[in-house]
Amino acid sequence: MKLSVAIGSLTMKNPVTVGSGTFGFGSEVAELVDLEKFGAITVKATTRERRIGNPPTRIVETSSGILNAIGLQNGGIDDYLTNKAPFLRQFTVPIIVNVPGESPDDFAFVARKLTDAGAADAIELNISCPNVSHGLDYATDPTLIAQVVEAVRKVTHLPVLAKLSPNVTDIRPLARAAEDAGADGLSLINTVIGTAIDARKRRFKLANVTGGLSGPAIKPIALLHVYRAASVVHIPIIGMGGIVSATDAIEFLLAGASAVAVGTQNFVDPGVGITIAEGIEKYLAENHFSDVAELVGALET
Amino acid sequence: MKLSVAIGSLTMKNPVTVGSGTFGFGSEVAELVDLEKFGAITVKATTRERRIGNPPTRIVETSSGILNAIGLQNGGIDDYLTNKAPFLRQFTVPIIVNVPGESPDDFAFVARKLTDAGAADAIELNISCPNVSHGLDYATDPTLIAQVVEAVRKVTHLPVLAKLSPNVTDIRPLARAAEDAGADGLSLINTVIGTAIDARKRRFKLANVTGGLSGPAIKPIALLHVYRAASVVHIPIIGMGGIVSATDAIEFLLAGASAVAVGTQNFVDPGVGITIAEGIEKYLAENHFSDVAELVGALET
Amino acid sequence: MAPGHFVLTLDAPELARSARPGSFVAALAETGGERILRKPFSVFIVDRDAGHVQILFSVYGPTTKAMSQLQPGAALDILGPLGGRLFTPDPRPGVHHVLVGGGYGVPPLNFLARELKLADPGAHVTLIHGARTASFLVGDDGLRELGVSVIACTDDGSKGVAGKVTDALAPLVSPNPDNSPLPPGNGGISTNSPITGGRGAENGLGEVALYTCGPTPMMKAVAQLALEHNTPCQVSMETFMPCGVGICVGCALALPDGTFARACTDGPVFFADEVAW
Amino acid sequence: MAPGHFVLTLDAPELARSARPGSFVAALAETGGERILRKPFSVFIVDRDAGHVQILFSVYGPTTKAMSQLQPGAALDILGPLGGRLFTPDPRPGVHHVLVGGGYGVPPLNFLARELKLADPGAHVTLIHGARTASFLVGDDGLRELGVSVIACTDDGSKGVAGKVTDALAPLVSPNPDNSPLPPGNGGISTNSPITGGRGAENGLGEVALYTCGPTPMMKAVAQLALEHNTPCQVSMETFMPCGVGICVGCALALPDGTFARACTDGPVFFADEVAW
Ligand SMILES: Cc1cc2nc3c(=O)[nH]c(=O)nc-3n(C[C@H](O)[C@H](O)[C@H](O)COP(=O)(O)OP(=O)(O)OC[C@H]3O[C@@H](n4cnc5c(N)ncnc54)[C@H](O)[C@@H]3O)c2cc1C
Ligand SMILES: Cc1cc2nc3c(=O)[nH]c(=O)nc-3n(C[C@H](O)[C@H](O)[C@H](O)COP(=O)(O)OP(=O)(O)OC[C@H]3O[C@@H](n4cnc5c(N)ncnc54)[C@H](O)[C@@H]3O)c2cc1C
Ligand SMILES: Cc1cc2nc3c(=O)[nH]c(=O)nc-3n(C[C@H](O)[C@H](O)[C@H](O)COP(=O)(O)O)c2cc1C
Ligand SMILES: Cc1cc2nc3c(=O)[nH]c(=O)nc-3n(C[C@H](O)[C@H](O)[C@H](O)COP(=O)(O)O)c2cc1C
Ligand code: FES
Ligand code: FES
Repeated sequence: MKLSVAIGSLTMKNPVTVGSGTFGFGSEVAELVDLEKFGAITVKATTRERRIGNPPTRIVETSSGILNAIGLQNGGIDDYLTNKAPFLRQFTVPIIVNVPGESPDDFAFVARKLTDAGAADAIELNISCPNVSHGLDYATDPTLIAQVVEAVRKVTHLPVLAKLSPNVTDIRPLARAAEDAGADGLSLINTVIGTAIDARKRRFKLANVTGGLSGPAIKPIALLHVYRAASVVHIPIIGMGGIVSATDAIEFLLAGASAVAVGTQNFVDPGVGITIAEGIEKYLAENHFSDVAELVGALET
Repeated sequence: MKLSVAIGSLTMKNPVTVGSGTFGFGSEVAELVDLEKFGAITVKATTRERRIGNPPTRIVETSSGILNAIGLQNGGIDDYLTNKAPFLRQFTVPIIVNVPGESPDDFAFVARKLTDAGAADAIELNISCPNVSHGLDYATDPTLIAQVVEAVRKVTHLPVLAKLSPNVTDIRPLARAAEDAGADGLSLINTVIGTAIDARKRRFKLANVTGGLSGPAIKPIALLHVYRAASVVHIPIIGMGGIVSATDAIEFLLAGASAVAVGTQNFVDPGVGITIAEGIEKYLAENHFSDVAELVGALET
Repeated sequence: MAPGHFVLTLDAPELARSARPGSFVAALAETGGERILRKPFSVFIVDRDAGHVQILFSVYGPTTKAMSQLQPGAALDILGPLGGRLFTPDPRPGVHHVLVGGGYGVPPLNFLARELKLADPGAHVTLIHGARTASFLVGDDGLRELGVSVIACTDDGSKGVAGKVTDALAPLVSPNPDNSPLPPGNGGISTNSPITGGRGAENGLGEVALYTCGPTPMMKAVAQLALEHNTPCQVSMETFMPCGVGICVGCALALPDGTFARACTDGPVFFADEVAW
Repeated sequence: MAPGHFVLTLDAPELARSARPGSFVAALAETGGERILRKPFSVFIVDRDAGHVQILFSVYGPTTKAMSQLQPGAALDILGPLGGRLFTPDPRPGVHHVLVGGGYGVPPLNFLARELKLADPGAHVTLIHGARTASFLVGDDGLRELGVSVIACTDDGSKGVAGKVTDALAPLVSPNPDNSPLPPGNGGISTNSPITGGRGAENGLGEVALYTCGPTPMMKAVAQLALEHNTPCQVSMETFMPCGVGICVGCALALPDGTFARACTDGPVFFADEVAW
């Protein structure tokens, strides 16, 4: 049974990783779950400078989902290299580092540092975070997406994934722009922009007013974005958005994703990704597949 | 206590109507609920020609939501005028007729017939249905939206509502385009496009592949679209998307809607709109408001 | 009860008074956001005097799971009786009413059988019901006592006729002289028995009226038999029903002319030739 | 139990062994899609021998509602013990441990009081706990028997001191000579009593260590008293905790330097001067 998936030079031993920002830097849960059992660990967004993040309330619950406005709280790239990467490098599991930025130069700066330090096995460009200014502009304009991907492409030999936003009229031109600019893969989807209001206090619930919706509520939206993007690109896609079970993950593979990421459900069970990897293997065996790649896009129509 | 809301020359005696396509033509449930207790009844989409709709499966359940791909099944405008309107006109409750179309001429044709026959009190232009070809193009281009609104504006003195799609990068330019072209109000939001996959059968669950997501899952998305549109237009907004309770409805009013529509929840309880209207009245009384208009956009920030 | 099957008795006098065979109720169970829609369940056994209505179900998903966990005395939110066209007793005098059911299609047929016997205790009523194996045969409660002939069919032959319900049905609409009439439980009816006769009456059988409810493939097979033999056949369709009251058009049922009916209010009962199979 | 309060006894030997005062568990109740996150609950009473852990809660929303409906023997999915920094017994010999709680802040203080008495049966331990009215005072179970002084405060004076917990606390850190030491239930302690002294010890009181858990406004008032009197004060913060294990950063707690800590793993217990109130 072949479970491994290649994204450029990155080889995941199984098709399951975690959504950036939903698994910390791995160290927080390393005593609870076996990090080696994931196909890859995608760590929290790491920016050029340290970011303190948004004031609380940062996360609220909605029907079958949550809205978050963390505001990319992180210690910055130097903190990552000094304090986070060494812990992760005790393990053999590949590390995908999520990199947001406000200009092509920001992205390239962080990517170069990661590459030079050998502190990542792939770089996921967060061209889509809805909670910080500029994030959204980069997410919705194919030209800007291409600029970011090209700038990073120049400074690293590592596989580059473009993480795109679902808050767009049509994801296809954006997916193509990323591929044409040299991305090795796509990560789809980031959170769906939304808000929540407290009718009693007559206030927004989030200090940031808007937040990103994640969890099972968005799965139908995510599946369609993945399906559409897969119909126009040839690079692999890491599919995500509302995955809580192996069945959900298989739906993403069928829609055209080569791998999947579990996000919000990690908050309930940080080991759910491992359970899902096992569930995919079981499904493959039961349905007489010998390679997870056979499932990718394998919808009967 | 003033509960009434005006949208152009349409006066709703309370701020609650139903989402088009979720209440049939009223007649189906007239024995179960008192139609007179709604602020208005918004009927199913009525097209120029009869449409047979999409093959089944047309509706599937998702987490806290449903996906539908009805395909605008309806008897056409002549059937509406002959077989549906007379029943509704036995009541005094205002009727909003939802009109999809594939060209400005289509919209205008139906609007004129409705106006001539006196078979509507307002016309809701469905410039956003994600389940039929062309629908989406009209939904995402401000110029096309303006053309549709202007074409209809010319042939009717009835209030014209533009029902916009949430499947866009930014709703604000579209909302402004509708207002500038002469719309008397906006209806927000239509369903969010998505899909569902059957992992066991390895097929799309909907015969139409894509469908529109509705229900509580989309409320955070809908609230933000309403809030954003309200920040750029002066015309009233009918807010909808996931409303199941008076609290939900109040959230939409606070976000900037002047009235609300209940959609999917009618399938559970066709009288829920009445319960919600009563709940809004109770909230106003308890919080010492004397007019529902005081609640519109009344967020403390 | 058979394994995995549950019967709920609802204290619902209004429903008990107005329900007819083929009526269904739409139940809203507390599943949080997992399922937001009501789910339809056929009316099974009605006790009008006590004001009780029973429904029979097995656990498929969240709604039926929640219903299976209800404690005596608990409340269940139901809407009903629903349904536009219901089962109509065939009015031909002396007609043999043959009810063919499978799975959750049996409950409404039980109700129908009782009503036929109530209206005319001498009525000739047969229930053919099928399942994979004996323990899944449910819903025939109390019918034998009322004089209804009950023919069970099991795929594995563990009870009654070994085979499909159509194997038991075929001889009733089209007798095969090589087979004795319906020996219970000996597996003697072959699925390959050639269709030899015209409609039952012409072959010396009484006139037959068919009523069927169950999985679509089963109903399709019954409908085909009926159409081949010109036997009137009422089918109660089992489409997904998001609202049950005619406002969502999500229960689309394909008609022979290429258009769609609403299974909930245009049905759920149709004549076999009104449906595009 | 007080109205609307519930105590669940969990059969969880591992948890019983490793839980410390301030530890919490994150419970996942079956609410369908209504709530998808775990919710934190402080460890209340631990019976290490029996391997039992109790939690005390009232019904706020879907999770606590579902938990309140659990039948004996039912399973509850919990993760724990969680928490990075927990309550640390003040090591000063002879120090007066004063525990101040409100609402669901009392359970972890009960645990702390027991541990203090277990470590040193002669320890001087006082629990001050408050509520709107007598029937909402919960969580002090078994403490009097262990020799803990329990001072109840109610807004309406229906039990103990009439007033806020800070009214009962003030004399302990800053005695007001006009007030007798803590007369139970006579409402004699004025909220306006001027702060006259420095830290307790300088006023002839023994040295005091404060530990508090409860609604933020209450903890803020306690922290202010403590800071004014230089009394060490440990606060267990009650932010919303989406994951409880440090991976979501949704439990942001504002620090005096303008940055944010994770209340779950950097806390939940902080010293009063480490928090931006
Ligand atoms: C008129 C009528 C009468 C019925 N009477 C009975 C009865 O008496 N007893 C009884 O047990 N059942 C009855 N049913 C069937 C019952 O309503 C369904 O099984 C219902 O879906 C169970 O709800 P659930 O939430 O438990 O499971 P669901 O979560 O709804 O799932 C049940 C199964 O149905 C599948 N399913 C869900 N949506 C669709 C869809 N759109 N299309 C096809 N399959 C789908 C699921 O994949 C799953 O396998 C009746 C149905 C109809 C239409
Ligand atoms: C460390 C810790 C220990 C705790 N220990 C206990 C305990 O021992 N006993 C106990 O009863 N409770 C305890 N709580 C509180 C408990 O976890 C919450 O009340 C929990 O939200 C209840 O879940 P629910 O689903 O029942 O209600 P919820 O649906 O979560 O709602 C409860 C209330 O919290 C509000 N709320 C929801 N989200 C937010 C948010 N983001 N910010 C602010 N308010 C929000 C809601 O509006 C509602 O009024 C503890 C909390 C913490 C952080
Ligand atoms: C609390 C939280 C923080 C997140 N932070 C990031 C982030 O820093 N960078 C990023 O690209 N995506 C971030 N995401 C998005 C997730 O990685 C994922 O794309 C999204 O949540 C959809 O998956 P899910 O529904 O499984 O959570 C975050 C999501 C959540 C819930
Ligand atoms: C089954 C179904 C059919 C619908 N048909 C129409 C339609 O014909 N025209 C239209 O403008 N909106 C249609 N809608 C969208 C609703 O009117 C509403 O905008 C949307 O469902 C969001 O509200 P809700 O979440 O309360 O359902 C339909 C929605 C559903 C669920
Ligand atoms: S179930 Fe909604 S119209 Fe039939
Ligand atoms: S609760 Fe998630 S980091 Fe603290």
